[in-house]
Amino acid sequence: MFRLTPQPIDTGAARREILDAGAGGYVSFEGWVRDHNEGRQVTRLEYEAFAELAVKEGERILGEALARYPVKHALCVHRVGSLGLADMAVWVGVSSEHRGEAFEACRYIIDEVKHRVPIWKKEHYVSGDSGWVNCERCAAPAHA
Amino acid sequence: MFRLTPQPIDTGAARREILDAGAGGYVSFEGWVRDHNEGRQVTRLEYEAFAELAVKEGERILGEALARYPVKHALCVHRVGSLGLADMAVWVGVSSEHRGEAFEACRYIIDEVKHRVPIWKKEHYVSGDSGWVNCERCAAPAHA
Amino acid sequence: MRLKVQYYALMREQAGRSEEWLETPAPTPAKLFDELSARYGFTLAREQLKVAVNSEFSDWTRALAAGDAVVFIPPVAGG
Amino acid sequence: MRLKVQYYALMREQAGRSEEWLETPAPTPAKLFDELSARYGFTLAREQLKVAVNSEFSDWTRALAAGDAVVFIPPVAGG
Repeated sequence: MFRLTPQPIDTGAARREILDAGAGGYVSFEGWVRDHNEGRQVTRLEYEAFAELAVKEGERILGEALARYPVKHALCVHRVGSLGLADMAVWVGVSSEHRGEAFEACRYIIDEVKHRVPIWKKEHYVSGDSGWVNCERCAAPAHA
Repeated sequence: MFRLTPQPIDTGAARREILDAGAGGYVSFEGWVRDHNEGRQVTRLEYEAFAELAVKEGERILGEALARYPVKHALCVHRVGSLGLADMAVWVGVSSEHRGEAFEACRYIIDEVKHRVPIWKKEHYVSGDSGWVNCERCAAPAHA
Repeated sequence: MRLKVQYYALMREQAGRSEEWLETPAPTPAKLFDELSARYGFTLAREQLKVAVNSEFSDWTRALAAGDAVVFIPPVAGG
Repeated sequence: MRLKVQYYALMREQAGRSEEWLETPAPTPAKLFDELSARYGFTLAREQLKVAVNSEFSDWTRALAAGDAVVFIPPVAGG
């Protein structure tokens, strides 16, 4: 299941959703807001999602992971709204009978989520300006 | 750092030890007691460690991971004593600037810990008997 | 033809709105984008975007129908 | 020569003890293992084990010294 939330992600609750007595391994990934990106000092981030399609595409990715890797359960929660340094932006958890598949499925999910799910982030910098990540060149007509 | 504990692993506290405002990604692995192994129904496990060497070898593995992969922090906690189904036997956490290295380092650590650290587990089965994992053939002279 | 367009992220800032209903002769998302890009001065080229119609990814050449909801999707950056 | 031997897991069960001090003529861990295997009937062959001396992995052919602490390490199964 893929979820968006404007609240801090409750990893304990998310983890409990994918606990399974038949699973021997569990891998989770957390994406945190870094204090820097591409050489610039970041103070906070804003995440914005096209919610309806984000959930659809996120669910597709989880379905692909479950079909590709023999894992038990997979869950991804993505935060939206304003986040400060070290806040958690995304959480992925996978439980599996064997650990190899759990690592592979978890990595597949976060890689695909980052590339395919319509979520955007705007970085605010110490210098006072801001920019949409992956759109820097496009955002400034002078650079086009 | 590598630690052994007879108490349930406090993943929240362990995670806080490796939080880092310069890290953008965090990968963790948890090994849970499964209700079955190699076709037999398991009821509980006992973990036993050669503590002094286990900690030394665990620390070496973490040092190797930090040298091999450009990650920020790595920590492993292994439980010892009697564990029930779904209890957590081992926890590994890695924080990193980029997620790829965090996945690779975490996987390296758990793979090496399982192969090199002197910790043993005895499975107790529904049928009432028990066996040391990886020593089954050796444990029964009749099979030698 | 009357359509709904929703804007997100950079597109929202450049359009100055989150959504709008508009009357357009554009038969496809591609033509609609050209029309709106001329109006709002989008800095992203069409080749840098994806498009969704009625909350599902779509071809740029799909035939639009009255009442469709169109979203231009700039490069994503989740995680 | 007086040595300490510590036993873990299957070795502990088969030796019936966690540790012991013993007097031995064995010059190496390999010879010490053969001696103790004959005494306790270990079901693991030496090739299946590793050995530690003074809490560090060791060669089987290292020269033992009085006071050394030896541990025979059966196949591990952490995690």
